[in-house]
Amino acid sequence: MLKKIGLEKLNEFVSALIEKGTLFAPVKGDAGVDFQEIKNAGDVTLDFYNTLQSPKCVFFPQTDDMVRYRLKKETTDIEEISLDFEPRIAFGIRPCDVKSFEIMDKLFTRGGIVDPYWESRRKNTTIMGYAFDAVDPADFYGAFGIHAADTTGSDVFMVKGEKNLLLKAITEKGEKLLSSVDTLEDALEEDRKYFEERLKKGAELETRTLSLEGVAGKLRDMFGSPYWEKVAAPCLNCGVCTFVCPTCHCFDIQDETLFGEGTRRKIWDSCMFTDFTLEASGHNPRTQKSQRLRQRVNHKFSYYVTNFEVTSCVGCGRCTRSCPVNIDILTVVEEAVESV
Amino acid sequence: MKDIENRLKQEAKRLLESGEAEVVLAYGRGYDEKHPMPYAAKAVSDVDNIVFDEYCTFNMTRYLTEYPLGTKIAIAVKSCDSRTLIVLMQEEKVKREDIVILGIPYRDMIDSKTGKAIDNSTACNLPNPVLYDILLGDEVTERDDGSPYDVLKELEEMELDVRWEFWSKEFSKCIRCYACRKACPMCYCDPCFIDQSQPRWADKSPSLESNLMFHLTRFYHLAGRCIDCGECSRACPVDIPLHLFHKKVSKECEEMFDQVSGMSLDDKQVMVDFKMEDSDEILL
Amino acid sequence: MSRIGVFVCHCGMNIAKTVRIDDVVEFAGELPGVVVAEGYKFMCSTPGQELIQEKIKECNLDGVIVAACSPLMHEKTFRKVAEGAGLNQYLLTIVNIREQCSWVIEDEDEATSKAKALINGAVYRTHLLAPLESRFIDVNPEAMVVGGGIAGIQAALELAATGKKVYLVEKSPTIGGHMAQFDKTFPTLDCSACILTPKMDAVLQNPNIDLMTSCEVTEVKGFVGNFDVTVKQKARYVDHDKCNGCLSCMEKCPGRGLSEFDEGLDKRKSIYIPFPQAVPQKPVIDRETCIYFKKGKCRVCEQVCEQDAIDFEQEDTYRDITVGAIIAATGYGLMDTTPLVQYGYGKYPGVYNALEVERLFNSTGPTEGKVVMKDGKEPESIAILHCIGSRDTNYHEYCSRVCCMYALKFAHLFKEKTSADVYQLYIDMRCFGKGYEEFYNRLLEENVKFVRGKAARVTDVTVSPDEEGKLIVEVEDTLSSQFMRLPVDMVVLSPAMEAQADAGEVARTFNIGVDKDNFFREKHPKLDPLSTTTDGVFLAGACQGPKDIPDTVAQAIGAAAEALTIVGKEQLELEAATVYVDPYVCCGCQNCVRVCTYSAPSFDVEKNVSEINEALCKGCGLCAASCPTGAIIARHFTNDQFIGEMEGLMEF
Amino acid sequence: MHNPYRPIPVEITKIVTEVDTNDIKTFRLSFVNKEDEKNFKYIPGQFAELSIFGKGESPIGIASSPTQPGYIEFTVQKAGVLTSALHDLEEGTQIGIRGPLGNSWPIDYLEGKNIVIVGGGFAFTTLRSLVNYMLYEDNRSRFGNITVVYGARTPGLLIYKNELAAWEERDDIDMYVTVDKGDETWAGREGFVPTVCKEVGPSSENAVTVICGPPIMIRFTLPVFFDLGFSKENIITSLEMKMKCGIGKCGRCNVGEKYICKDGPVFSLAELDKLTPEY
Repeated sequence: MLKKIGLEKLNEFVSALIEKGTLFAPVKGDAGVDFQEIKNAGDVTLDFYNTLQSPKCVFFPQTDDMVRYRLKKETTDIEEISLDFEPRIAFGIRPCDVKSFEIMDKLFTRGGIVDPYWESRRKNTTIMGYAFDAVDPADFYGAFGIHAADTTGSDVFMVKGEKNLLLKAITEKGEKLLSSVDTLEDALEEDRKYFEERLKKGAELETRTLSLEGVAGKLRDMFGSPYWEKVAAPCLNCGVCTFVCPTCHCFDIQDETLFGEGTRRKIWDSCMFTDFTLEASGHNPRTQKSQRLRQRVNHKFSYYVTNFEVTSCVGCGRCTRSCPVNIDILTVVEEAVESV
Repeated sequence: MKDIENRLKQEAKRLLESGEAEVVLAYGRGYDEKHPMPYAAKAVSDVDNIVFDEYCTFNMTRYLTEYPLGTKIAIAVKSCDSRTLIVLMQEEKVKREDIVILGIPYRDMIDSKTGKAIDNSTACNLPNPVLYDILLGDEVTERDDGSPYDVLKELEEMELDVRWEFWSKEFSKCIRCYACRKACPMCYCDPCFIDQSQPRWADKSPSLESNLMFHLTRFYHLAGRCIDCGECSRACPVDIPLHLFHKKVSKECEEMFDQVSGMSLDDKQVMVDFKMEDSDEILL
Repeated sequence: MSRIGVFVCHCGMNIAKTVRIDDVVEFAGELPGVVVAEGYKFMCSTPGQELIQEKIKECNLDGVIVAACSPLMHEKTFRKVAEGAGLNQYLLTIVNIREQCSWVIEDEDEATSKAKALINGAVYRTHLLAPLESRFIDVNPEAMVVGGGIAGIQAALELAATGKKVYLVEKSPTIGGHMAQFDKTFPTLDCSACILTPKMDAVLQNPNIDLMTSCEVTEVKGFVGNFDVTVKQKARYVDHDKCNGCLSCMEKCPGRGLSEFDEGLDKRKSIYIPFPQAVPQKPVIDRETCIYFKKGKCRVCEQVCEQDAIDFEQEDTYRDITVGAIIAATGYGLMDTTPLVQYGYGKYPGVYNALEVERLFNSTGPTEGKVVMKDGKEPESIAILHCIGSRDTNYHEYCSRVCCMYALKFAHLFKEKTSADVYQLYIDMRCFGKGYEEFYNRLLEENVKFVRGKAARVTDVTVSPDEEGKLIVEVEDTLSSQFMRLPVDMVVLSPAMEAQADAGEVARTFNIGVDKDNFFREKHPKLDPLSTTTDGVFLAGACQGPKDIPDTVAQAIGAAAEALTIVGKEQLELEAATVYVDPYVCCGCQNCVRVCTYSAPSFDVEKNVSEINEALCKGCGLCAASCPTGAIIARHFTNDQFIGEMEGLMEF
Repeated sequence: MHNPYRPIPVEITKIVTEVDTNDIKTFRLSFVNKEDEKNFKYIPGQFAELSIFGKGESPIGIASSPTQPGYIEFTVQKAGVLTSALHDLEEGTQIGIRGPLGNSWPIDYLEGKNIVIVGGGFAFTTLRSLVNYMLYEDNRSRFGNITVVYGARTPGLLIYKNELAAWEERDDIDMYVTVDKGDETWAGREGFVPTVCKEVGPSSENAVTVICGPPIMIRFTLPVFFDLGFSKENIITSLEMKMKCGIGKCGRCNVGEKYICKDGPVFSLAELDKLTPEY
């Protein structure tokens, strides 16, 4: 099923989507475009290369409330946050980011115990992928077999033409969504052609790339290499890279209480932070920033591969673009492998 | 600029060869031309990797406190960076005799993220380093850029509630990645108060309240120490104009204590030094 | 901690009149962890104390909150109460609902609400309190008295009499102070020197007193029981160990300077003793006027000195002294009345200040006791002007307390030594001391003319022939509402007694406070008038505020007794609430080292962390406040406890 | 949907202060809902997250044995926010528990072998669970000789004193309780754990040693067992790491590709050798 809508009618379409469920879509802010829950259709933009932060917040918000409690004199009142999420729509997700969901699925829903917060939202969400039409020099999603107009993992895939937004249902879920929105028109043959062409062109767009062969093992082998100190020298040990990353998933669990009322929540954490592995005893297995940088790289390119047979990186280039000192993870991995 | 790069390489080579410096903190190549990186040359063979161009905005003093006291370090500094050095020396985090200061007389740097020139609205933008051993070029002549506090005018003219709204909006954006404090050469505390769990000074989840707790405390810790290099704002992924707040605090400190941070090795930090003439305004 | 008792004091009606105690008690009883809440009329009374102890035992309390007056009043009381019931004294929190609620808020609802908020905060805090153990330190048995006037002399003698070693530090070359300059003392009119010099001599003779003249305290470190004091011995250019006090150097010295002792009315030699009875009777060289120092030639004194005691190369030296207690008796300064141009001091030679007049009366003074003016003539009429610069909101609001009495004394002496008419120009006559009113009455009979009115102006502009050659004092006689012009030969000003010009610096050296007039601040104006906020530093005499000799001496004896409460003990209990450094959290910024007044923190460069010498720590918390990482933890005022208390306050 | 982050309500039914410094207490917990008790099936060596709302969670090894039905026990040292709060609680209070978590002592592997238990100080908790499990009458025959070497710095710091005494009375377990330094009440052995191990000198023949204690004790004890001929496969220990979720999601406790909370905390020395040296 291929549908279309005039770009001038985007607002109308977005409004219709809001009717169908909680909508997450790109919104322009001061520093760039980011995914937000949409209340006002006019906020949504399709004019962006990629968002500043990844769309992981749709399933894994920075702060994820689990239990609200009220401490009373003798007892504690507890209210669990419901996991029955409304249907959700994630709109305008770039192909590399779509891939990140699948990677995160492995950890959250397959590694034995299922994380219900991820799982429930994931189940209830329709993903509307969105083709790139250019390549940023920081990107390297090609290394993971993803291309600019890759429809894999999307329920609906969108291509922006000059006048229209073309939407193709990829899954049944997508089909259901598209067919339920009246504002959409059926695509014409020329649209179909254009769509196919864009998919083809997308596959031809070249990003930077990297051969992943043997990377996991080599990184594991060079655990003790002085390379890490060298490569971590400029690193500030801030957490920007982990926060903007679509596949970084480390979190903390905190009880945040004020005046006897509080919430137990999962909150994003970062392996770049000093206190991440600091034990109550004062012992810290990772005191050096080189150890922490190594952890981040190895977790993505080695440990995750060992555990889940997939690299925990989609080459979206966000960490590189956001790094205050221009550390580029692709170069780090490349040089690491070369140094062995 | 190429001259500066060449001089930088030349001096780095000389210092490493002679053993006058064990490390030269300068700039190196990044993943493309517009994105150089901070670079620590430790051997003569590393010197070739040194670059200097208008994107080399980094305040390299940020890395000084990572080296054990007594390490002989040569460091490339621009104007604000040299002021950082002075403050770090006042605070005894580095010793004057351990540092060879390679001054860079250049000020028209460009923020690679925005493509905009770095001027006195986002940094101190003095023309020349305040303190150096070797100046890698001729002194830049003064030009009237106005005061680094001119940019505050708009803020200062805001009604209090408008100003509160402005900052509330800005601080609500914070995602607590802590790039600002990590990019800051004065934020050498390890652990930072915000990382602690006993007590936890602010909630870990980003909310206006906890973000304010973090930023306001950090601003206070930087009072009279910030040298207006603007690294915090450049590092911020969500573009919070942190430098404006720092500038405001610096301005107040200057007015109250009659001292500009990082301008003289003989100064003492205003917040831990008591002088009879100090303003009492802060108490009111 | 989870078993807290809250005890709310009515303080008679002091608290109960504006804070609804029953409300507060009921509120407190509902708070988490509070197992008992009670109100009582006077919690500090014996039944009140017993009530608390009973509840501690009965309810097995592990935290006690007393909502009453300021902790300055009764914290110690209630700590003892807690300890008496077997509870560690640091598990007590005082909530001040008197000074902070009932005494400052008129509205009952507001005061009650604030009391609840404070108690709520205290409950949060008390949950987090931890028991602390007191520490003891050895006390240095010696004491120091700073200032060699009558206050310092008396205090030193008292302490020495108990067998304690005393260092008496005086900045000028002799002890004696202002009292040595006086001729007679009111109201008994006994000769000042006659009663003072025996005491001065007693100081010199006392083996327990180490007399240090021409000395200044430059630094005080340490703390009660163990002050480390640095004393600067200013260069005297005479080796007092060698000098035998023959004073032949003085005779031969060609240099001349103005005598400080004679208030500049006379000259003295450049090598000199300030006055004949000076103690020690050993000269010093005044570098400013010494011909050798000025011109490079002379050294006559050196030639005549058989003891070889003259040493032009002498330099300032420093001596470190450890003492257990310090008495500050640094005295007062007389206000410079030159800026009060309406009185013409410094402009008209006939205008004198009180100390100058003292010297005129004195037989060792510039006129050898004759009351003559600078032109050598005896005055025929004299006006004594009271309250110059004191009781004057433009200068000093306070009363100098001694002027009325010395003005009467002057009048008496003028009458005795001259045939002049004497006028007293006063606002009120304040003759409150023992025998003072009687003295006033006696003067009323001595034909002294009392004009109730503050002098407005002294001028030499005359309007009639009989004013010719006189100074005219303009005054409104407020009794008759008449404006008067009094033509007189001599005008005597009674300037305000002021804090010493360097009182601020001295206060900082000793780490004590000053009041708005720069007099040293006592710990409590009524109940602790001789102590300061720095434990172990006490006050005596006019450095604390204007006072006369009897009061000064009484205070000096009191201060000595206070000092004895410290140096008389072998050990002192220290506050347990000191600070310590969490080395994992210390960032090595050294702010603590820079801000500490007691030198308790030091920096370990190797470990890159600060360390606290807890023996030096007073628990003031300055370092904790300036520590950016919160690495410095003040016991009993931990960050958790503060945050808890604030949360409790804000919750309400 | 089952929510692994949800704490199960339990009630503190008994608190025992174990040491004379009062900072180690054993908490006996009973499930508020019988259903939960049935679902909480654990093996010695596992741990659980104890939870107090407002204070957070803390992973603590289970000190009781599944052969003691009706309750579970945790011995907790007062250290962080949660453990301090726990120490302030009284019997009858409700708290939460998540678990059981982690792997366990390898019971199957231990079966049929002689077992040497070596413990130091407070780190005896899950060893106690194991000992009680093995001593349980239905289980005892499944294991060979059981030797226990347990030490603490002072007599006052030995935990489970009554139980130790009861074990001493039995003849199917060899007990060697020692203290670094005794006092007037102490009639037992004095000496460091490594030294005592050397004196006891258990045979490595068909034997496994299970060791838990402070790092310094482990460092000096391992050579003793190597000398006795124990292979790395037959020396088993339990790691401590900072943990949060306890279920291998939060990414905090990983050592290389292993999550201590999920793949551990129990490892043999041979397994530890394969981990990245980051613990």
